[in-house]
Amino acid sequence: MYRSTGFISFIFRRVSGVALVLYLFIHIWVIGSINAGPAVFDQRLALVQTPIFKLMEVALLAAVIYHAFDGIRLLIVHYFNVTDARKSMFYAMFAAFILVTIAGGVPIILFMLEG
Amino acid sequence: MRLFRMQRFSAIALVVFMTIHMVVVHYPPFHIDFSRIIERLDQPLWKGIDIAFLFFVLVHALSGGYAVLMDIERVNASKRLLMGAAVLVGIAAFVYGSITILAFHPPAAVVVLP
Amino acid sequence: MIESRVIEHDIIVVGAGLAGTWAALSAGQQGVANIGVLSKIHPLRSHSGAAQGGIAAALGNVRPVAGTGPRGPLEPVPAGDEPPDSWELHMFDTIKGSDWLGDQAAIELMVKEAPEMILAYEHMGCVFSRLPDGRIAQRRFGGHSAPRANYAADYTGHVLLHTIHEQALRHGVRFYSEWYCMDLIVEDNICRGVVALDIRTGALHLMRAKAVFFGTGGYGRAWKITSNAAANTGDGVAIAYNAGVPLMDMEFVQFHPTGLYGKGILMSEACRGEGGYLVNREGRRFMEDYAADKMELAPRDLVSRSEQIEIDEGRGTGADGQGIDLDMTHLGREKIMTRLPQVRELAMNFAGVDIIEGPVPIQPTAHYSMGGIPATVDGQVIADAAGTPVVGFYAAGECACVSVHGANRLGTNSLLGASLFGRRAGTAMAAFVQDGAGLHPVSGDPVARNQARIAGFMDGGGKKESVGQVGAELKETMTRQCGVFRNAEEMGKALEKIKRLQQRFGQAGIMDKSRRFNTDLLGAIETEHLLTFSEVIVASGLARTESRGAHYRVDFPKRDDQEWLKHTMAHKASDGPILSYKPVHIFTDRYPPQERKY
Amino acid sequence: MTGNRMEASTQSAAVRIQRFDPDVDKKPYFRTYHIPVTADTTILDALDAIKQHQDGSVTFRRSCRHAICGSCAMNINGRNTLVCNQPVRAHLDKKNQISIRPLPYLPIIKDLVVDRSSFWEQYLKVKPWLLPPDGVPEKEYRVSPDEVAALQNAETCIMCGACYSACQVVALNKNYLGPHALLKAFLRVLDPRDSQPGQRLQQLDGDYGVFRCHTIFNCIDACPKQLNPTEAIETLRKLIQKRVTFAAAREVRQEKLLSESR
Ligand SMILES: Cc1cc2nc3c(=O)[nH]c(=O)nc-3n(C[C@H](O)[C@H](O)[C@H](O)COP(=O)(O)OP(=O)(O)OC[C@H]3O[C@@H](n4cnc5c(N)ncnc54)[C@H](O)[C@@H]3O)c2cc1C
Ligand code: HEM
Ligand code: SF4
Ligand code: F3S
Ligand code: FES
Repeated sequence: MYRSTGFISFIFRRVSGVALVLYLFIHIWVIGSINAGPAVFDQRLALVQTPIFKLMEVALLAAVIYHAFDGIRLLIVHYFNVTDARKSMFYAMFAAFILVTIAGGVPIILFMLEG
Repeated sequence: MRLFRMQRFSAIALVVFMTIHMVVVHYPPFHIDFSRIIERLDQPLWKGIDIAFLFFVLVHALSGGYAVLMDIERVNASKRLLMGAAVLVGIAAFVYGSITILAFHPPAAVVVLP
Repeated sequence: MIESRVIEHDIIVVGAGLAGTWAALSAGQQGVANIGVLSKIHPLRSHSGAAQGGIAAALGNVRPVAGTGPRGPLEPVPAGDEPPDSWELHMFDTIKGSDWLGDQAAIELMVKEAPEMILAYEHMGCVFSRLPDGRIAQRRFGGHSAPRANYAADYTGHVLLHTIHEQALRHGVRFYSEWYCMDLIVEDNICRGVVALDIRTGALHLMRAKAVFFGTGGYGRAWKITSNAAANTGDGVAIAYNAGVPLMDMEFVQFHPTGLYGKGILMSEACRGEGGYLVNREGRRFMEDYAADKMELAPRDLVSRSEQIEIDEGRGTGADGQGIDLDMTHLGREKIMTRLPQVRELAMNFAGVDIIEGPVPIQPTAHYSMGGIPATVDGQVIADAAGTPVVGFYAAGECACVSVHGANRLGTNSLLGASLFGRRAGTAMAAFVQDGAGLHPVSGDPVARNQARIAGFMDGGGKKESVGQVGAELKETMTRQCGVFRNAEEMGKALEKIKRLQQRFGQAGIMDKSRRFNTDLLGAIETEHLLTFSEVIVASGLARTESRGAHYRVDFPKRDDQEWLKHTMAHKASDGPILSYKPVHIFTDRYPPQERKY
Repeated sequence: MTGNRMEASTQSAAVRIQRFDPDVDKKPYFRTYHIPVTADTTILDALDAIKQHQDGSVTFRRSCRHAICGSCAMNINGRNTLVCNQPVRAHLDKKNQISIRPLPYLPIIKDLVVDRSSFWEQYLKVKPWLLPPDGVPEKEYRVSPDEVAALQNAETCIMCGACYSACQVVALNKNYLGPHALLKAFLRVLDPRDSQPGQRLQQLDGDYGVFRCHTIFNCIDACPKQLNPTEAIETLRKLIQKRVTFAAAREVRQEKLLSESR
């Protein structure tokens, strides 16, 4: 394993991307039940509303944010010549990811605790 | 290049849609239930946005998935199969998702039976 | 034992530096399809790639700004103006640099073809540095009276080598990368092929060919302080000598004035070409005492000797006074960053000095071997002073001695010579093959012979010497007793020492007994080669009782044209080399010998 | 080293070398050697000293010692670099130890020597040679200093493989052209003397070309010549998207080149 910030960002991005794809299909399936009427919908939704899933939702949020931010970083690299700033960009991105995830995750957890 | 462009353009689109989606759907009241979705999906504008979102996210997800698999040397030989599968899954999911969005009318138009 | 094969080619080229690659490419361009190129290291790792400063040709693209004197700043020559440089000037500089030992007909041919050679490189994609109007940029170089070093920043050799290697690939030349040539087969003065070791598998193969070319590079590795790559062990020279081919002018070895102190790694001559100063302990540019006109840009032998005198007389720098300071700080950051980026990097990494901020310590370092396998301008190797050809055997580049460099090579002339004579040899070999040359039978079993040689190193029983130790002592001896300054007594001791080392070497074994990629074994064979030709160097130097070019005898400080205006030829015999002499080709009407003054 | 200035401060270093001879060993293992080092002992000096005095079977490649031939790329404490220009001291950890491994992700031939075959295959695939226009001109092509500068020193790549072996995409897939080959392709595409930039770009657009790169940046971090393959790859990506216009502009440029160099 050649460990480096580049590698870390790559693995995280990839794992989060794949996780999101899996989630996406589940999501489409769940929402798809909407046409089957409230009962089915709520039933399927209930499956994904247990506390475990709430926690997973935080992970999901983290994945989305990480993936999106890292993706944006790559877009910037592509459109502007900024490879020299690669390290600082990564750290900045990572910091933003942590902050936003906390900001977004805390309410979810609070909400979950409230029941 | 085409895949790359699809991936990058859809990524840019997703930045926009994802933000809207997260904020509107998953935030303020922190609770998703049937009625809220009904309320929103009833408006044609939202239907349009959601379909576009669905489209981009599928494009992005499947081209991403394709890239992930194509990175693996052994998969390279069956790239046509992979591509075909991705397109099929994409179409299926898009149709299914679009029906969900379009076909929906608040007073349950569909016969509901569990 | 791993199977051994017989491989056949029309032409086998040993060495993939500029000389070898050009030979293969040009033979290929002439229509010979079946060419194999052997290199003991990957072709792109060849030492040609380490050349920094430039390649000579009188393109006449730049000149000193009028009125600023010979060392003034350079400017592009406007279109239509009289060209400031010519092949005649280049020729004279080369002859003078060679201390009149260079063969003038060969030199004439080289300098005349030089501009075309540069253009050939340029057309093949070489990324030269440019003038604002797009012409190739040129800089000054030691011993040249006009700026005629064509360069690509300070990695000229690197770009030339990559360019030509790529073109050879384009023409489908077959490369045997990491194959080591161990032996040359010459019978009845006809060359029949080589024996080569596939380093990766450890298998030995007989390689037969109608023509064999040697472009195996220099032999600077016989010295402890050297700018040369680890691969520069003069294999080709020793192998040819063992096969009965004579060696010419081996005593002439150039010491470069600016080797990094303690390591020998080269600080390019471009440092001085761009205006760097050499400074002694007193902070003085001492070159004004030795070559007031050319200063730092006097030829290498002279600068190296001047440095050595400063050091010997106690004006050296550094704690032990064994160094000289090379100061480039006055050139400024901008110039250093664009013209000498690699030099800066080297100095930072190897000496911890940023040349923008401070001087870097240097000392003379063994650099270039003028002597080698005697060859004509068409690469044809000759067997004696009369010029009898060794049929089917060709050589060019640093391992050969066409004698364009004579007793001292001018910087930038070697890349030129290697390329140009390599190319000519390729063309000549193509003609030779196409004129109906055949494969000649090989008698005996050369593979078994070399297998036995290898087994001898592997055999552990009773070996008490280490190859590494013998090699280290040889290098120490050559540096101390056959260096910048020489005399009969020291060289006599050196010769004895070498003979003793040769004997001890017979008792030496290696530690790695495996087949696969055995670099320990290669080291042993290379050391054997070093011992072989070092003896020739010292014996030739001992015999030459004069000072000429790079060969400086303290006991005979004058050049002696009466007695010594001739090339040394050394043939192998059981108890050491037999020396004979070959006249120098001189156009007495045009370039009669003169005193060499700068 | 003849009377060294820095000799005063000699220290002992533990050099851990990864050993492996596929003919006899089942898997790679480490062996530690202790040697004295001074401030200017390079890692290559250390390896040479170990080979000469302690263990002749330690196997590695090296040649120039000038950081220019590309032989000696290895992995030092997890980082790819050349060993001939790196002082040992700069890499010693708290325990005075340094770990030397072969370039990762490549088959090992023996000890620190790796098989770079796939590396060279990819290099060949991009047709590394210049494809000049028809008709050899009389003089040099008039290439401007700006055009040379735009090549971003890509011509100084020494083909050491440090970037290639650090790239995780290469680790996953040996069909990927890799940073070194793409950098070479960049050099040829951007060279105004090359007559086939269109075809080259088309090739680079393929499954294993520039779009297989995931912008991991290991190549830049590993490059001992401070080259920037990623930037070259990004440039090529952009050029591919306007390939036709780029190729047309090249034709115009070449006509000028040919007319000027008569
Ligand atoms: C540091 C340095 C800087 C220099 N700078 C300049 C400069 O600026 N200008 C200039 O004109 N000259 C310069 N020179 C000199 C110049 O580089 C060389 O003289 C020239 O490159 C020699 O080219 P070559 O083709 O003869 O040999 P090399 O390039 O040395 O190639 C030798 C080839 O032979 C192969 N080989 C050797 N032995 C065997 C064997 N037994 N079996 C198989 N293959 C073998 C090697 O693998 C290699 O491929 C410089 C030299 C040095 C050391
Ligand atoms: C704001 C949102 C997003 C942005 C900016 C974004 C950006 C990107 C970018 C630039 C890439 C290319 C990475 C590369 O070339 O290596 C990528 C890959 C990928 N994305 Fe996204 N993305 C977003 C959302 C999503 C979502 C919602 C999903 C899943 C449903 C997703 C799934 C993937 C996958 C699977 C990959 C391939 C993974 C890889 O190559 O490592 N992305 N994304
Ligand atoms: S780009 Fe750098 S790391 Fe890669 S091969 Fe070239 S010099 Fe080595
Ligand atoms: S490490 Fe590899 S993925 Fe791209 S940026 Fe460099 S080539
Ligand atoms: S030995 Fe040549 S690059 Fe290190």
